[in-house]
Amino acid sequence: MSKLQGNTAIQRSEHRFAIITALPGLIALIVLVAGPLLYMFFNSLFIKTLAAPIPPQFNWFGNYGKVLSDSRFWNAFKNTMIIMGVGIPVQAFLGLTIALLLSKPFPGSRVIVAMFLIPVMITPIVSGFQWKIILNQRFGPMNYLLGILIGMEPKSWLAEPFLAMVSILIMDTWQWTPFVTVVLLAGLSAIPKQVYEASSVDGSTMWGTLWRVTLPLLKPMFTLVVLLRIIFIFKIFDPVYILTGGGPGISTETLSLLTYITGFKNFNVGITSTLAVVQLIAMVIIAKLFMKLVMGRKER
Amino acid sequence: MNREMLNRDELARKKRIKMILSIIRFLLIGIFLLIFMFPVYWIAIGAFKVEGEFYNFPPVFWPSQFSFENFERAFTMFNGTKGLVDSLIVAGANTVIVICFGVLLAYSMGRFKTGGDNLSFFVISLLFAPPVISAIPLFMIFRTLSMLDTYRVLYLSYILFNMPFGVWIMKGFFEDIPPGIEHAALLDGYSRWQAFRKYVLPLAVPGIAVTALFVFIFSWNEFLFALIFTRSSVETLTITLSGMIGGHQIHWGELSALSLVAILPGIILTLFFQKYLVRGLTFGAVKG
Amino acid sequence: MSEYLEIRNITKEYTPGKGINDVSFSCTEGSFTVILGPSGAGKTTTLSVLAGFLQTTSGDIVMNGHSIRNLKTRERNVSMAFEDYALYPTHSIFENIASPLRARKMDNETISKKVKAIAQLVGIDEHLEKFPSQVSGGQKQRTGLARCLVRDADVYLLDEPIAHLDAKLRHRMRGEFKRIHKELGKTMVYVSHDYREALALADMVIVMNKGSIVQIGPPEEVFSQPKNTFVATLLGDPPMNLVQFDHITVKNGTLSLIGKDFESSVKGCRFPDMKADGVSLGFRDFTVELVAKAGKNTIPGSVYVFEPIEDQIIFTISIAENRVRVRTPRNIKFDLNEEVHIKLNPETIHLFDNRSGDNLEYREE
Amino acid sequence: MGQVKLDKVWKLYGNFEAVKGISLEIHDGEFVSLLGPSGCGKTSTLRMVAGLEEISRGEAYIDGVLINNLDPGNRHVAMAYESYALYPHLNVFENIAYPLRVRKVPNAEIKSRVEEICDSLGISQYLTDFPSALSGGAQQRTGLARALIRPASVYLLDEVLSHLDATERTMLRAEIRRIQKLMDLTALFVTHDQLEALAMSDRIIVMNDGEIQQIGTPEEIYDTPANLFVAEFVGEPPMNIIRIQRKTEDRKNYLIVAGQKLDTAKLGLQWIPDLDNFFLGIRPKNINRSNNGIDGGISGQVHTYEMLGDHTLCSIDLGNNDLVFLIDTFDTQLDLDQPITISLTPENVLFYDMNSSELLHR
Repeated sequence: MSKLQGNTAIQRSEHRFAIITALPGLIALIVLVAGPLLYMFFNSLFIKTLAAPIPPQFNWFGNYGKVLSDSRFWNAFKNTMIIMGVGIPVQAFLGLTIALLLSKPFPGSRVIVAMFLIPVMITPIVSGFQWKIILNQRFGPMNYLLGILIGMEPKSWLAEPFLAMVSILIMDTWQWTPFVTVVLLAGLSAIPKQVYEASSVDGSTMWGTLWRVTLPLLKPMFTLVVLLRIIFIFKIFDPVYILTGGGPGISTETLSLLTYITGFKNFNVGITSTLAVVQLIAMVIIAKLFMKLVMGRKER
Repeated sequence: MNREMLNRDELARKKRIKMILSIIRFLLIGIFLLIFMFPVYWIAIGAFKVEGEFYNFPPVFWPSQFSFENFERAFTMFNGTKGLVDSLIVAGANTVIVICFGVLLAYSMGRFKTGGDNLSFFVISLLFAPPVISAIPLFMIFRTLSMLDTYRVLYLSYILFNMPFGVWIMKGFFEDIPPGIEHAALLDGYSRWQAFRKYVLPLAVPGIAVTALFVFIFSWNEFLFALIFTRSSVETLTITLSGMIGGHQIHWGELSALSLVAILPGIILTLFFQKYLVRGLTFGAVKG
Repeated sequence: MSEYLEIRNITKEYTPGKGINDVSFSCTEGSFTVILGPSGAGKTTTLSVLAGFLQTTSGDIVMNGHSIRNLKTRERNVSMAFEDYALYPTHSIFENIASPLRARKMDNETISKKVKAIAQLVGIDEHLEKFPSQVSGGQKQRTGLARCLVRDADVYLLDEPIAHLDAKLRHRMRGEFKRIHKELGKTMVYVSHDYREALALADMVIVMNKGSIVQIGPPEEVFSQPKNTFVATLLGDPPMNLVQFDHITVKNGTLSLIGKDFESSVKGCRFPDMKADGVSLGFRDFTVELVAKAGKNTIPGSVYVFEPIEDQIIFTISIAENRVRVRTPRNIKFDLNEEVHIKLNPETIHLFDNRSGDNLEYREE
Repeated sequence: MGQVKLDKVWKLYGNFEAVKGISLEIHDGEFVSLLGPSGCGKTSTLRMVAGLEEISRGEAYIDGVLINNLDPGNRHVAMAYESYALYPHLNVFENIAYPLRVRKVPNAEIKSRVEEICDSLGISQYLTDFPSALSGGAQQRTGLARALIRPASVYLLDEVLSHLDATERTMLRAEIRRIQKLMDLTALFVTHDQLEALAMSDRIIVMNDGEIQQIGTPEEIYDTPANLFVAEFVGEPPMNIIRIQRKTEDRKNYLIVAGQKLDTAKLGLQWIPDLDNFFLGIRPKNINRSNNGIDGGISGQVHTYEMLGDHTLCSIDLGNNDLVFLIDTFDTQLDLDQPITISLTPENVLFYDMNSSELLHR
């Protein structure tokens, strides 16, 4: 900021240039993005519905109390946390294993890494749909393959609450482990080769080097990838909507899904807005962490 | 001489261990690759199966014959053509808007620190917010403006997540360009604007192009807003797809065929722009 | 010759460690001025202020009698070569050099003629069709130099223009600079951290440290009459030796030195009579001799290490806590930790105050 | 004990021959430098000794033990690196302690040994700092301390001074040499800087293109370079190499230098090669500015000159852009393009063969 606070004519003209170039984009952002968010916060203070023509009624922070005491909110919160708590560690472990396997380049390794990455950019609803086929109880290959490999009885993956959650975790792990892998690969390639050489001349074994050198040096990348995964899981909607639709019952309903259902199935504007504000606050906190992480790294 | 023999033996043993380790390594890579590629393979293979093969158990892992009738039917009977065209229109228009408005803002933020950390924080917060939270206010605003079920409603609402993304990523690209370039241009006798047009923008073109590709694919893949804001006169590919799964009978073959079409842009980005993919997905935190 | 470029009391408050404070100097028309200092001295900031990338907090810049402080960069008619070249990667070497001429809307023929002439002068004429990414670091540096010199500017600013070249090329370019400057006869301000460049090229050397000017003078003067220990150790390789003493006295040209464990005296000094505490004796490695026995004008020490270099030997000698370096012919032999004596030349020694670092006999003219 | 022996050692990268069958020996307590330009094979050689590169062909011994197949950790070598290679996540103490921790040395002993080595290298005040907070010099001292903390047969130093600034470089150069001499260590030092090699070594091995050009003491390398490569690589500014044509008229030998005919006897040369064409090599320090008019002088004009404090470096154009450098302590100002006459110190003149570029002996 201090660079812009000018007093000479030149500085004023620089300042003007910076503002003029920023303006079109800034206006678009504020009108289309910030405006609705403010409107949303405003709505969260009212009892308001689209289902019936009842005039909105000001309710202070009553909606917030209602949301925070609603068991369905806590159920969605719990489900979101389960996906994070189980999915992220599993993905971190698998991602690290694959990253270590791929860390030493070999002919064609770039292509292999690119193929691994395909799940990340797949249209989300398609990934929901493809797992719906694969996990199909009657003719899906999952039951077939598990049957011949470990002799498991056919399961109705999407009809039982526990298995439905497992299904979502499988899907999420499939889609995002490769992402963890490439981020960690980037971290691994940033570790100077000479540090490994120093460790081997110093007499350390392969495992010793992994524990004493590689993993500690990957820590910032782990932090980053976990943070990003938390953000993505907060956002997750399309594949869950397609795969389980939150069911059976509400056993796999996530926060995003709950917000959608409250808004566009039940048309409860006040409560939906409240749910949205709560999630926005969580995101702002995470964004702050991300900024700290990214900015902190730049300084080093 | 004896010592040399010993050494030979040891060398051979070492070579053997090394070979076994590398076999295990490639075996594991192969297994993981198989697992992670399988769902994509299943979609691809499904697109070419004939109707009956879907309901076989054990499942058909390699169809007896490759048929294109699923594609044909998806495009003629299941609205696939409209889905494709509408997705192209919406994603294309949104990309143009986001890049045009975003480039200058990104340059201003990247070079002059316009808005400082506060604006950066604002942008990144918007980037992280789940889109579903803006759905209700946007829906109410668009309804009041009678914009529901138009092309406009989609390519405008996609600005919500694509603009913060585009600005953030392009800001990073501009920061990578050394300020000396502009200083040199100013000394040469050009104005700020000329320096930007003549020397900075051409340098940023690759970054902007990749950002545009990202923005396009995010629009292309979008489902939630399309589900809420449009009904019948506009129907993007993701809506067409979800429509096929929603009815009484699921048309697996046609669904697979159209899905294959839907995931193509993403696969192309992945295979050809791997370096930028990591940068994009980590919001610039990892510079690939 | 009049003062062509005058910098008056410039202060630039900036991120910590990068600003400059009350900097004033002037350059005559056609002169070659070298700003010398370590990294973080404020050299590049000074150039940026002259070029107009940075605005001064206070002070004025006068060129040819007019203040240019409130002119934008492109209105100042200064030209600059950058340390990191700052070439336009999207344009050919030719277009890079032509850029200042294109901005002035010159016709193609004139541009082509001028670019070729300057390219030949700096020795880049064989690579004009290539792009910056296709040429070596030395060639990039020459391109940046050509772009700087191609147009008729009032002042040329050169920011470490040969810093990234290898030793041999740097040596050659130093010589070339002298010829280029003679040929063009323009006012140039040259920034460097290498004292050799300053001694070899400058009409006037400006030594900077931590954002302030330390000493201004012709190269020989800055080398042989350093204002303080900073200047004394910045110039020369190895830098000037400093030996700390608790007390000194000078009486009738006899300097008495009292250290922790020893005393010495030097006769025939040019210093006025004085008494002082906490003083360092300064001398350059090539002005002294190493002898086995104590004698006239010697101070005792022991051999810390010795290194043969070319046809000489550099001895590092411990004198109490101090280490000094002495250059001797190859036939002088002493062993590690052996006791030796340094024979001083009373004509070429300096005295510095330990606390301020100031040269005790330096007087501002 | 500390002996290294390489016997016809090769390093091949595919078809590229990085090191071409070199043989050398390093004796106990000796400081040996591998000197050469980048890509000459010196670093590959060092890395083969360390075990970081496989030896493609030939045999390497440390203390008489064949090391070709040993892991780096089992070779009794310690190493310091050009870019320090410190562990970024460990502080200075833990960096230095690392080789001991790997060997499961008890904590108390680690502490005392780290403190001792840090004392002698002057980094005691940094023990709790992380590498990124240190200056280049302090980082390299840490790297050296990590190498010196454990006994090794040979200490390998890979360009350890090249990333430091001038002051730190000269300081550390002297300290490494002192520690090596006092502790009687065997060291193999890789450098591209001829000055470092001259200053620190007992012996220097000059390499180029994967082959050894010359092995000798610093004096031998500097005074009598075995070929043109060594002559031009060692010494700053490098040795002047002048193309000479010999003519015999009236039983007197004449040398034609840049079109000037010079009388051998008047030049003071005792011997000249019995060839028609050859190169003459002379160090800039051994060229003098002679008073005008003296016979045997070579005339030219000042191309450039630089006063560098204690000496002036001057390049003289003998015509046709043939430049020679000379170093002197001129008091008088010179002008560009001023005519000048120079003479050579006869006893320092060397001759080189035009085809083989080898030194010609009497």
